[in-house]
Amino acid sequence: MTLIAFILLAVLATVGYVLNRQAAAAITADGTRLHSLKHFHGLFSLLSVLVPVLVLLCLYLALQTPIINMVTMASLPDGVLDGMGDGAQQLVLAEIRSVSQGRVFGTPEDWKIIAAERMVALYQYADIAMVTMVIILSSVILVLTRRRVTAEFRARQAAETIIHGFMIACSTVAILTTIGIILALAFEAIRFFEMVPFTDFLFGVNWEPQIPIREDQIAAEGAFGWLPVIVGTAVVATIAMLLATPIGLLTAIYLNEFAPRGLRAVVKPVLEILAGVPTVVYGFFAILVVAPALRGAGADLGIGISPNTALAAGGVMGIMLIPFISSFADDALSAVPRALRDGSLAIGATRGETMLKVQFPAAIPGIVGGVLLAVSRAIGETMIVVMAAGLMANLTINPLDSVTTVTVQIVTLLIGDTAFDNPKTLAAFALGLMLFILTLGINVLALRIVRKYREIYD
Amino acid sequence: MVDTTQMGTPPRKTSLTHSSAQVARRKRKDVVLQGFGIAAILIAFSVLFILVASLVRTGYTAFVQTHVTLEVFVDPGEISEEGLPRGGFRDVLTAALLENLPEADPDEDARAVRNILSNGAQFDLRDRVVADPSLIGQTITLTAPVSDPFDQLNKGGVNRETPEDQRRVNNQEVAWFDTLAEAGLISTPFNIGLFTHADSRFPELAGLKGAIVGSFWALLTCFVISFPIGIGAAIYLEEFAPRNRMSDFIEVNINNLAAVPSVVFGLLALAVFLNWFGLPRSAPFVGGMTLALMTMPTIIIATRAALKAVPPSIREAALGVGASKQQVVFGHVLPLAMPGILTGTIIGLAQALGETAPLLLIGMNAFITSAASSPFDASTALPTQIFIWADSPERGFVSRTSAAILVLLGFLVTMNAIAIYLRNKFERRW
Amino acid sequence: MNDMRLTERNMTDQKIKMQARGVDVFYGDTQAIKTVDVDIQDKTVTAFIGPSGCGKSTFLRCLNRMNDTIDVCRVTGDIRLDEEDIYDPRVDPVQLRAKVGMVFQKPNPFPKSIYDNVAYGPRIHGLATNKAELDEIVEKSLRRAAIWDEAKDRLDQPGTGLSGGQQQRLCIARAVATNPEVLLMDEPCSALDPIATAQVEELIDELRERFSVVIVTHSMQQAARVSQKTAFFHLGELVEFGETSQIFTNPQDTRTESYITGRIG
Amino acid sequence: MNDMRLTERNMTDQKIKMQARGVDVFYGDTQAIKTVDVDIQDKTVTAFIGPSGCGKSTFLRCLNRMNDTIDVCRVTGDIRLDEEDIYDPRVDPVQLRAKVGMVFQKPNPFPKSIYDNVAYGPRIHGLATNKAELDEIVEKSLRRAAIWDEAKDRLDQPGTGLSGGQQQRLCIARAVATNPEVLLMDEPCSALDPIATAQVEELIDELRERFSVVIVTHSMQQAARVSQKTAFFHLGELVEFGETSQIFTNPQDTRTESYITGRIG
Amino acid sequence: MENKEHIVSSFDRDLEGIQAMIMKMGGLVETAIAEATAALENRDEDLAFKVRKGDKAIDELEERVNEEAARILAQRQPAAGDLRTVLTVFRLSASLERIGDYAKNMAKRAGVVMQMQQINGAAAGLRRMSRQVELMLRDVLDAYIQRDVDLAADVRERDLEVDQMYSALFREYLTFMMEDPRNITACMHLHFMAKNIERMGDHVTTIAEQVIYLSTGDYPDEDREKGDRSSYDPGNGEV
Amino acid sequence: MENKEHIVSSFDRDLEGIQAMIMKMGGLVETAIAEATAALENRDEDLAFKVRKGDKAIDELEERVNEEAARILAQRQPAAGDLRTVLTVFRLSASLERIGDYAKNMAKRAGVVMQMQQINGAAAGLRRMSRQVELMLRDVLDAYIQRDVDLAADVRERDLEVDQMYSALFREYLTFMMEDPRNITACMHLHFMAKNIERMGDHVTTIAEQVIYLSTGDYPDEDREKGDRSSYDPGNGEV
Ligand SMILES: Nc1ncnc2c1ncn2[C@@H]1O[C@H](COP(=O)(O)OP(=O)(O)OP(=O)(O)O)[C@@H](O)[C@H]1O
Ligand SMILES: Nc1ncnc2c1ncn2[C@@H]1O[C@H](COP(=O)(O)OP(=O)(O)OP(=O)(O)O)[C@@H](O)[C@H]1O
Ligand SMILES: [Mg+2]
Ligand SMILES: [Mg+2]
Ligand SMILES: O=P([O-])([O-])[O-]
Repeated sequence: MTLIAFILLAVLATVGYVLNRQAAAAITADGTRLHSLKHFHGLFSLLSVLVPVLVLLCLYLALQTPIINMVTMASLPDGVLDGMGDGAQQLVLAEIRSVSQGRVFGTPEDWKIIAAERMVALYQYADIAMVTMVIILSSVILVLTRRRVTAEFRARQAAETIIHGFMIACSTVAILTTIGIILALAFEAIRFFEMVPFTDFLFGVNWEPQIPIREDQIAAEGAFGWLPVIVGTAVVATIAMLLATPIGLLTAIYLNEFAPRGLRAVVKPVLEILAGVPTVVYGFFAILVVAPALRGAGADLGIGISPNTALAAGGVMGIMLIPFISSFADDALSAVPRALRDGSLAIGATRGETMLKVQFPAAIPGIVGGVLLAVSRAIGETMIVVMAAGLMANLTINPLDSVTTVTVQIVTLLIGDTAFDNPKTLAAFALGLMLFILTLGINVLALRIVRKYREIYD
Repeated sequence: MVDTTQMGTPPRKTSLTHSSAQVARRKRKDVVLQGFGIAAILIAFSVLFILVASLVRTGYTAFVQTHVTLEVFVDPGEISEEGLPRGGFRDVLTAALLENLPEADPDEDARAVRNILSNGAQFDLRDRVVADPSLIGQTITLTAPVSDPFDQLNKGGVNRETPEDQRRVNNQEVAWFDTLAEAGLISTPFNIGLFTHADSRFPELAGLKGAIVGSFWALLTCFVISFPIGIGAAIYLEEFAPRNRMSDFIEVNINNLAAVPSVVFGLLALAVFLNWFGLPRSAPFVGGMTLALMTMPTIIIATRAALKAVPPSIREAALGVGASKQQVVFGHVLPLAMPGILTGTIIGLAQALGETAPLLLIGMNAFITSAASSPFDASTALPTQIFIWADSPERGFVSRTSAAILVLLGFLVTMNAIAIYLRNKFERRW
Repeated sequence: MNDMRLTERNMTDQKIKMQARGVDVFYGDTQAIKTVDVDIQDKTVTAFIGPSGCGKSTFLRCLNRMNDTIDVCRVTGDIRLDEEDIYDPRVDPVQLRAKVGMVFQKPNPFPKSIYDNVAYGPRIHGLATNKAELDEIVEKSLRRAAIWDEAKDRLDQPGTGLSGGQQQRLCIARAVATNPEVLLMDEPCSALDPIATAQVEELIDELRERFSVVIVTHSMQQAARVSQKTAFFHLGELVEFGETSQIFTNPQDTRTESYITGRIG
Repeated sequence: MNDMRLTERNMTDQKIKMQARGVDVFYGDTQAIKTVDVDIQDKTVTAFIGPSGCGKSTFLRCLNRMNDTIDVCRVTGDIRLDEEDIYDPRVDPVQLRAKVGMVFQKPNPFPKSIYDNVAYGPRIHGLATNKAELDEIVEKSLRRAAIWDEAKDRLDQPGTGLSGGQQQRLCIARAVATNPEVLLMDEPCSALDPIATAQVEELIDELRERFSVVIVTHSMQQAARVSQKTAFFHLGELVEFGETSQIFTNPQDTRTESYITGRIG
Repeated sequence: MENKEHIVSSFDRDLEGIQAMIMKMGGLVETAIAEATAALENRDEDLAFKVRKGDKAIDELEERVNEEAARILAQRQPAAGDLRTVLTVFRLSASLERIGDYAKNMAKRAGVVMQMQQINGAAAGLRRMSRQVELMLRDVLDAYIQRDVDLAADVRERDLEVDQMYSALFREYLTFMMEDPRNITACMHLHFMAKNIERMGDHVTTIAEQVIYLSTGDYPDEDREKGDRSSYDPGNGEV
Repeated sequence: MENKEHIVSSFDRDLEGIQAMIMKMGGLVETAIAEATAALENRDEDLAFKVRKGDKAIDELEERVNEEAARILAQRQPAAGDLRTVLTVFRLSASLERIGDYAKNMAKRAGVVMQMQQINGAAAGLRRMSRQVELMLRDVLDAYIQRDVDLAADVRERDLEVDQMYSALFREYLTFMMEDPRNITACMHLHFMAKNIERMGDHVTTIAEQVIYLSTGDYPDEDREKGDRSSYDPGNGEV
């Protein structure tokens, strides 16, 4: 039915296009000049039909289910829901829904079957109403737009206005997303901070989120102190950056200035592959190869290395960041005008001198921006640490110890069934909020730098 | 204004062919720098090599599967037409196995012998008989996967030299297996099941179909949402938006979104889509929407870059002959920028395909044994499947994980190759 | 050798095609053009000269409202084309630009075929009702831009494959195809070599027969060669405007004299 | 009015600084320069003129082996600086370029301070042993490039903040600072406005007192103004090479005549 | 100079235009010489008046030629052959204008001489001389338009004869004056006329040299031997 | 024209150089006039010879000035005031060269006249006239170098007097010839000398007009009334 509605809409919009175009063509037949080209008249009709009806259709589809649910629940016989909590009511609804879709497990109560039948009927009504709405609305708009076809009608401006509006709407999605993130995080985090004092969270040195899940226990003192988590994050990120930055930069320098064409043609795509490898793969790589290797090496040297060492997670993360940094640096170096390089070479500088004294300094702002973005990624990187780093929050900076990170905690706290009413779940949002704020700060700084730098040479 | 006094030092009359010590030193520095560069590249390359090599080494075995071929007598005593679904298929199979293992004691070892076969074999047999009840009472040839320990044994994953108590298969089981092998009943064909089966508790039965279908739905949703919105937003911001505080804010916003950790998007989806809007858990549709939010900044940025790369002179030219701004954009700029946009979109989708964390948070790591038939059904996706398998203790899942990774990388390389091809084919030098 | 009357040939007093009065242009808070009055005569080449950054291009782009596309740019004052105020809110800049064509510093053909380059304007303005008419317009425009002979056998090849000078003439053909009344050219030869420059100058001289041409140029010799009227801009002001012959032999303002004789302006 | 001897002043026969014999240049398979012989005299301005794409820049870049940085470019033949073959495998292009400086079409100051721009060359070549010496070299170079007065109060400000013409003179100062013997300039004024062009031309005339200058230019008037020797290139060949005065009044080759008189070359 | 056309066709038109003006001037001047001589011989006052009036046109033409040449120089920056063409035009127009002036002066003096007693045979010598110069002028203009170096060289040679004729006339007129003082005034005028024609010849020679320069890029050698320079006429060929 | 300097200082040097050459020419010509007159008055054959030799320098200077002016035109594309400066130089040098030629011719004739019987009082008139022209030349050169329009206008006025002096001399010499036919040859020469000086005055006037054009960009009105134009001398002020 939904499909039919969409197809009908498409057909009617096309009809509108054809009708208006023909009408416009008819005007030109006697030599009258149109203000706008024929096809703009058509386009105007097409858009006039398409945009409002499409928006309505989407709204309808989005609201249909909640409303039907509400109606179904409201029409249940009195008393059946008495004494049920929120969760239990949801379960009832889910069961009714299953029944309405023909999946019957066991023997549901009769009222549930009746409700299910009502639900099916409601859906049928809704579908018919939807199709009717599409037909009527589209036809009305169609007639209205058809009437507007005259020689003077500025169909181009009218059509362009609609497109313009659509594009503005698109660009607000980005803002909505950010607002959504902030609202979602802040909302849940506030609920968390109602349960756990903010200062405890910020300055606490113990992170033991498993403790308070026992029913009767209030959040234990100090169990939600994020310091060990953030320190662990910092340790992992630092290891990653220490590995990635020099290798990435040297790679970029070599590729940009010294590499023979053939080599560059091979290395660049390969690095791109490295950058395109999903982080879950790196995580698997860490537990499959790197951690055992490290442990083996440690054993050989007589050093005890924990299985979830920060070194493994950080090291693999560093490898993941190499292509990120090298491609950023390569871009920044390439953005330095060739004229500068020629200028330096023409003075009698060697290629190395040119690179180190002219091109690299000129590209530094861009590179710094790139490195900062890499830091932000290192902090926010999830899968590698989820798979390779530990779960225990140790307040340590020893890279050979097991540490945990913000992202690890978020994921472990939220995997599995989640109820939004206990501090364990909500703590993840508090961590998420901190993570967001932290990376936001770094990103904004990095983007500022990069953008300033771009302006120099654009 | 030229002063006539000489420079501080008189012009050095040096020969071009004679290198002074100073020049030699400068050249050495050059060489050292290059050496560092090559070393850096070598490191990156060797890591990549190790990564791929270890994946291939552990993963290639998952592309074949050890099967055993048995002559099964569908014993009407065990299986009757009336009670078909609940028939004693397992016993029939066990009997068939015992037939081939004379040294095994039909009573004592029945349980152990039965374990040679995968748990899925009985369902295979059931499906065949249900489809064709006339088979009851006949002897049919059945090829079924062996269970994981024997699969490993066959592929060399189990070292026969290790002491028996540290092996997953004891000596007797090894002997049985060898007997079967000698009888020519063991085969290792290509593991079609890897692509046609959904997830399973049993490694030898577990396949990627559910994950691939889930990823497909998620990506489709992601594309349908992010592509038009991303392009619309990019065009507006690049070509139409007045340069003011607001557009600056949006720009910073988008760039920031591109760098926001993916797990945060997971949190967003969890709180908003699941908790507030009550959309179904584990649904690829929700995953797709989440991925769309993540991909959109990438598409917007790539589109803007592609639009920017179109020289302003083209715009001026079209404006100069009296085209409206939208005619300029949609008639000239956008077509020229399309290769760049498509490249960016494909790369964005490739990233989305590999994205794991947000999908974990919305529950796409559920254990689901059937492929989703619509984007609203619960499902896993390729990366989350990898995560699940990587977490599973069974030895057989290690190679399956690697295989799944290789499959995923295969998709990614394909997509990236398409992107690179597009970029090279349509790249324009202005 | 009484006096030098440069390009005096064929000069007649033409009717005024465009008229600017008290035009101010601001980029944000900085004023780029200060109360400029200029008359552009019909069938006449008017040259704008002046040091870099004096506002020549800015003013030129006011004449077909190309400045509208720059956000921070604000134009006040009165500019009329055939007595009609082109900044009237009812005026559609898109249609204005069909009447006041423009050619840019760097040749900028669309990456389409030569034919489509020229046909683009007529198409969007609906000037041709069928292919034959369009063909005719394209040929006429290419002929007028003196590039028909070079282009006629390769109409379906991309315009970007032409040489620089040919590209610039193609751009002129494209501008001419919408049948404009005024042709604005912003340093049309500065990206060309001497041969191509000579060809374009030759063309400008021919275009004068049908259009009113306004050309911004850095080369004073070029201004002297191709124009009949010259306007000298300095720091956003119109310092002097008059017959080219007079500006170049006997300028009234000492700043003009300083500039054209190569003293520091 | 017997004859016109352009820029005949102060002309004496100088010794030959650079000598090219039978130079061929290939870009991949296409030949860009065909058997060119040229003598560059000391303390003389030599101009290379010719239509676009005739190989002027290519040949110029052979003189300090800047072509080495282009992979596909291959140079054969014999080019000597003070009798020494600069393409000898033992020759270090790095040292060669310190002796044969170059100035480019678009001013390209490093994004560093004015001081550092000029000090860059002396530093890498170790021309100064201490700060005082370096200061002296910087000042002298800036003076020679006639930009000291404009720059002396802002030596620590970035070179990119200067105007176009100032930037070009800064680039000349930078090239001069390594004490080169020959200065190559590839269309050094084509990105500049007339005022800045005049300033650079003035400077070139002064540089001639100490250096051998080779300049590629599209402007024949510029060649006539600043050079004493002119080489006319056409389709990769050196068509004519001689005294500027003679090339511009009485060229021997009809192709030269065609080109400089504005007939189709 | 090649015969190819300039890319900028208006440059070709300019050059052609200016040379056409020179030819027109040349035509006017030729006529002026012929008519001035005729006026004297036929004692035709109207013709003399016409010549005097006609000089105005020549003067204006010179003015225009010079303006135009200066314009071309400033506007087109001619080089090589084109430059020579333009520079030559300056010289040619000046010479033609001077010849025109001399013709006008002859016409004036003819007007005066008519009023006086006729001196037998005096006019015949003048006529021969003027005829010679007129032919030289015609030839040199042909040489100019055809860039004919040989013809121009020939014209240069023929100026010797004019100089010799002048010397002869100078002596003849002195004799007349001494014979009869009443002839003095008339002879003075006749003498001035002969001097004028001699100067015309010199100017034609200058034109011939310009033609040679124009075609070859070099001036002819100064080997032409001067005509009979009698001590009686120190001014021959110089003023 | 402004006094600011050109950016390209060699352009300034060019312009200054060419004007310096004009001044040098002017100086040589002044001297030539003075010495030619002195030679006649003092019957100083050596001085006359020196003047005749000296003209070569003037001719060469004119040649160089013209070459240089053409070079500047082609190379610098002068405009406005600079263009006028260069174009004026062509005119000035031509006029000065002509004056020099006349002086040389005077010196030659002086050499011839010396050999003949002296005519009392004949030289005095010539000397006054030549003195007048010499002063006019000096003033007009001052006016040129200082761009002094008033002084130039004054010089133009003074040419009237020269024309009147010439008319007076013309009549005087006729009288001498009629009185004594033996004087005829000498008087012819004297007459030519007077005519020469008159022409010099005309050329000085041309220079004055150029100076006015140079400074104002316009030529003076043609309101200057011609000097006494007796029917006896139809050539006055024209050849
Ligand atoms: N988009 C813009 N935003 C802000 N200022 C601008 C903009 N475009 C030009 N200006 C300023 O306006 C002034 C005039 O610029 P315009 O481009 O008109 O000069 P111009 O005379 O054409 O110079 P040129 O000869 O270099 O082309 C300059 O000071 C310039 O910096
Ligand atoms: N890097 C290159 N690769 C291939 N061909 C090139 C390259 N650089 C120049 N050429 C070719 O070599 C020829 C000569 O080019 P060059 O740049 O020397 O010409 P030019 O005389 O300097 O022209 P212009 O006046 O336009 O600067 C041209 O045909 C050009 O296409
Ligand atoms: Mg006259
Ligand atoms: Mg002389
Ligand atoms: O023409 P002139 O009077 O100078 O001989």
